[in-house]
Amino acid sequence: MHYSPVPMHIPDGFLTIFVSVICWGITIFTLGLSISKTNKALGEKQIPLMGVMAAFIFAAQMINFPVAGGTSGHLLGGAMAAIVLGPWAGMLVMTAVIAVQALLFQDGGLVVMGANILNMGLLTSAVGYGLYRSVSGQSNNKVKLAVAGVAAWLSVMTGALITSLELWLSGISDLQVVVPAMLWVHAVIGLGEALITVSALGFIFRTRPDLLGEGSESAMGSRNWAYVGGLIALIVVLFSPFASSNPDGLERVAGDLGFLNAGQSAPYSIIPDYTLPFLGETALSTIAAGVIGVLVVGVIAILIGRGMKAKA
Amino acid sequence: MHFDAFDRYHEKESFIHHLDPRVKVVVTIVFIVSNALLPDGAWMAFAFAWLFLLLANVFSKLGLTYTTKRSLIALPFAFIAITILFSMPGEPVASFKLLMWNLTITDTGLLRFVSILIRSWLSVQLAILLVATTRFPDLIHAFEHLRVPAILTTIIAFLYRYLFVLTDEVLRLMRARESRSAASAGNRSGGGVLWRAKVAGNMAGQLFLRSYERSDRIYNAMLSRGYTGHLYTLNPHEMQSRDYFVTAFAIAVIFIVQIIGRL
Amino acid sequence: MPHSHPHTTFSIPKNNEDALCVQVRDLHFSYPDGHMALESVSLKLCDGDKVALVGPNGAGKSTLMLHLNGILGARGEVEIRGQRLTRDNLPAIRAMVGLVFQNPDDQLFSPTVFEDVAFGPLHMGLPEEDVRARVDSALEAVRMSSYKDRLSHHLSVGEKKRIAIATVLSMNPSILILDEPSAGLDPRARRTLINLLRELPITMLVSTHDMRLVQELFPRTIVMDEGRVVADGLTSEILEDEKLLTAHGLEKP
Amino acid sequence: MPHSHPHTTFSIPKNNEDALCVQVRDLHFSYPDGHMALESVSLKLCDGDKVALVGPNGAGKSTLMLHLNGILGARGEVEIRGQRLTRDNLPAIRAMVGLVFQNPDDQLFSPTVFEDVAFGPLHMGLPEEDVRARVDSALEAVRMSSYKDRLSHHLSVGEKKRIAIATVLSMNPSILILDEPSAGLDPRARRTLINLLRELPITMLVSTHDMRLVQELFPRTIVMDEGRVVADGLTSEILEDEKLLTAHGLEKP
Ligand SMILES: Nc1ncnc2c1ncn2[C@@H]1O[C@H](COP(=O)(O)OP(=O)(O)OP(=O)(O)O)[C@@H](O)[C@H]1O
Ligand SMILES: Nc1ncnc2c1ncn2[C@@H]1O[C@H](COP(=O)(O)OP(=O)(O)OP(=O)(O)O)[C@@H](O)[C@H]1O
Ligand SMILES: [Mg+2]
Ligand SMILES: [Mg+2]
Repeated sequence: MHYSPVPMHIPDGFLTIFVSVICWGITIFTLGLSISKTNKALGEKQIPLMGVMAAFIFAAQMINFPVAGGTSGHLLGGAMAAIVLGPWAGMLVMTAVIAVQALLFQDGGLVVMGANILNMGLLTSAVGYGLYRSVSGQSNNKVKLAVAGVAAWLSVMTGALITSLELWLSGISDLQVVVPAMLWVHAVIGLGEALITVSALGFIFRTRPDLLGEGSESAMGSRNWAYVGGLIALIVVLFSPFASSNPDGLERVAGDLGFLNAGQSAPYSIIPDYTLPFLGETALSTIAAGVIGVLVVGVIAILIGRGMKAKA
Repeated sequence: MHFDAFDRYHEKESFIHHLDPRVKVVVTIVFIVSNALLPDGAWMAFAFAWLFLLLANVFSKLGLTYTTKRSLIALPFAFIAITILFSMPGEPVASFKLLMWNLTITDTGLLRFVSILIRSWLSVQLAILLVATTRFPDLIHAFEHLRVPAILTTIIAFLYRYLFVLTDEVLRLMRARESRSAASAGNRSGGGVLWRAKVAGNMAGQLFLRSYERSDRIYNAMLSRGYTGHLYTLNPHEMQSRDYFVTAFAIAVIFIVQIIGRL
Repeated sequence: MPHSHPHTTFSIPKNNEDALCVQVRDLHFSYPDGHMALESVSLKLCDGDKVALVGPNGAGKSTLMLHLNGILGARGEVEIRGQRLTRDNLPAIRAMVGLVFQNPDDQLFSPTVFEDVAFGPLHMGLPEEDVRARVDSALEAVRMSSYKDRLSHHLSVGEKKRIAIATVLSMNPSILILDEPSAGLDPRARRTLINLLRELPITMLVSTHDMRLVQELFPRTIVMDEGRVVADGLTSEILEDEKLLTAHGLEKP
Repeated sequence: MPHSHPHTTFSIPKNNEDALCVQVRDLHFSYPDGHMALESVSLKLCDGDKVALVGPNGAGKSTLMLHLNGILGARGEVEIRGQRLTRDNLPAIRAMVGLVFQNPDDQLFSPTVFEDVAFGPLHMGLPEEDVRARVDSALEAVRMSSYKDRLSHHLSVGEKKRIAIATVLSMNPSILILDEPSAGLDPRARRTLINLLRELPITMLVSTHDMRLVQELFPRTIVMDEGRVVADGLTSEILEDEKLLTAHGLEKP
């Protein structure tokens, strides 16, 4: 038995410095927040807890189950880490896991680690936790588990989508190829993720429900997280079909914004002489459509959540 | 049972092994950044970067092919970039028919694809050399010195320590499952996919609980040795003049590589 | 028992030599890291035999046991009931050879006792009523019937140990292989386990460091050290051979 | 030794009664889930005493040990060297009472042996050279000096056990408390450990299921069951009292 790499870990050399630096920026900012939040929430116990949990996620990624034809499903763990530990601690734990995978096994690069942490640690935690906590008022564990499954699946899809966007911005691959390819592959990987996450949480519900209860460490500030996670997930849901069916529009937006230039040619012209982006007609209309869609589905989700709470 | 397969450190008495870990980390990162900055088709610069790598290999006494052999790990990812062979506008180099598609490889596409592979291949090799010549705890110390937040470095130190304990546990769990994965004559064995997934999830849940409870015991062990929320460590490393010299030399070389790449 | 390597031999109890259960011939095994864990191990177990496997830490006891139901190796040197172990008959062999690991926590991965004991039969594709019947009789055999719906996580070590044995009994194995069954048990739980093992009417190979258990329960003992079988014979004779015992880090009970 | 609860009493070896080391008076403790783990436990350890703590699984041995350096409870019924355990003197008490946990993997949480053994002294705020000196002498005491730079996960169980003891010795404790030190060791490693414990010139309270260890090493034995001390006296006398032993799930060695 050996450690087997996962397709989402981007190696060094595949992203431009520009994209790497942007990702590092977002990652460092978010990790800074995580550190101050977990300091407050967990106190002196945080070190051994998060350290062992990181080792747990690492080890749990090795657990697989045979699917068919020699393939097998297994866990990535972002959603699970956030659901059992809370979003901030989940992010730190996933960061440690990704860092060790890169440092020890070269699974994922060092300079692109910021991107890998963003894709597989931060976003998966936010989406997984946010969606799961949107039903925190629920008393019915079946509903919670079902939502956890959807959350786990969407967390993987989110990571895959952002990964493909980064690759595209770096000029590694065409949008109309990389987005559908990554999303299809991860739609299947996400199913394994969802199944294992649901069953593992079910196990915890039955043996130590206190760890997942309202008073647990993981239940901190759930309301806002529900919005954040829900929003990201909705963007993914709406964006993926749009991106894969209408890549030209997106390519154009990015071209107008100057990303593509920065990505594909001279790395030293990071600040190109672009004016403030003037949105073309098609781009403008698709973005508007996207925003309206997000809002509509968001409102529906909030209403459903309210209804469930009222019942419970 | 003992599972050491995760250790990447290669015990040797060499110049590189004895360098301060900070030096190795910084040089590795600068090298990888430099690779990413090299323009497509900067063959001379790639060649010089490779020479630099060979030099590092020689001074680590691991053998010239040590990193080459292990560098294939990033190759599968190259699949993702394969479409740029055909999609970049440029002079056609070769074209062939695959199933129903007519594919044409362009010169710019080829140039870009090969450049990406080389960058990645060079970068991953120095990273491999880094962990082969630096014990992981020293690597963690290096990151502490380089001002990575202590909470992250300690989580990583714990992760490294318990990686072995927990993967051993997983290995035993999976063996136990395997040893009971039996068939009886006349029945279709194996169960459904959903059931198998559920068993895997149960194993993950089981492992979670045990890890959680273990963290409690570790916390107790830390408390009983005076832990109050602050971690103190002794600093085992001190930069020597040799370390400064090597850093300066390496960065100068990498800088020259950049200039060659832009001539 | 013919061995190509020099080792102390004793007279071996010969009960029904023909109904041979397990036959291991000249088994070699190295771990991926190059460590040679088994060197030319040969042994024979007959139906109804209860055999102890002793030796210092790292002798290769667990490694040998992992070979007997094909978790490791499976290169054809192991024969169970006349069938050579190959990739194809692995699942069938696993139904015959029940392996109980040292740590019951490894064996119990489901939330409830029932689900754990049912894993083997379910994987064998048995129909539901058969599965239930098997679980019931396995739990009956270890006298834990009332624990069916309990959460494994909350059981004591001794209880877990017995459930772990039940998870294997439910597959109706013809050979039971136990790795250090008494480790970590308090005297009471240990006593219960000894009685249980004495009662089970099944071929048994048990590795242990507990020499008193060996003396009490097993007519025959195999001593391993450094990947080799160094002695194989009547327990009473082996336990008297102080030179042999001290040479292999063992102690008289 | 005055006890408010009826239990078998034996004559206790009285070595320097005044240099009292540990005094526990009428200690009660329930876990958050309501489980009563300790009920009116009282005991006394004197300087130089080597005492065994035995009893069936769940008797409360580990719980009691966690009280002795204030990890649990700390409600003032525990007195170490005349100091009552309070929140304020906790760090001082923890430097005096060295607790070695059952599983060395829980105790050794740092990547390298050096870092682990240095953890205690560092957290006591000692200057660097003192820390290094302490680490050296602690490793010397368990005869593992050459292991300083080794990685903990590369050690065998027996080696880990000895390092775990060193992590506590480096704090120069006046009492050493060991929870099941011999569990899981093979006879050779167990023998090494016994010799080590015999040599260490320090007050010791050791919980164990290994009655032969008790007989060999400890002049005095305390028996616990269901959260109470049910006997406390000369080992030789306790081990002869078969009724007491069987009543509490123990066995004569
Ligand atoms: N996964 C592994 N990789 C490499 N070496 C291993 C592995 N598992 C065991 N070994 C080595 O193989 C040898 C035999 O190990 P094994 O576990 O079979 O011994 P054992 O007799 O069961 O010992 P114990 O009494 O401690 O259980 C030992 O030297 C051990 O270190
Ligand atoms: N964290 C906990 N929460 C609730 N109950 C606990 C906890 N830890 C232990 N107990 C219970 O308290 C009782 C005493 O446990 P303790 O671990 O002290 O026993 P012990 O004598 O050390 O047993 P062993 O010989 O198995 O180590 C047991 O019934 C146990 O189930
Ligand atoms: Mg073994
Ligand atoms: Mg205990």
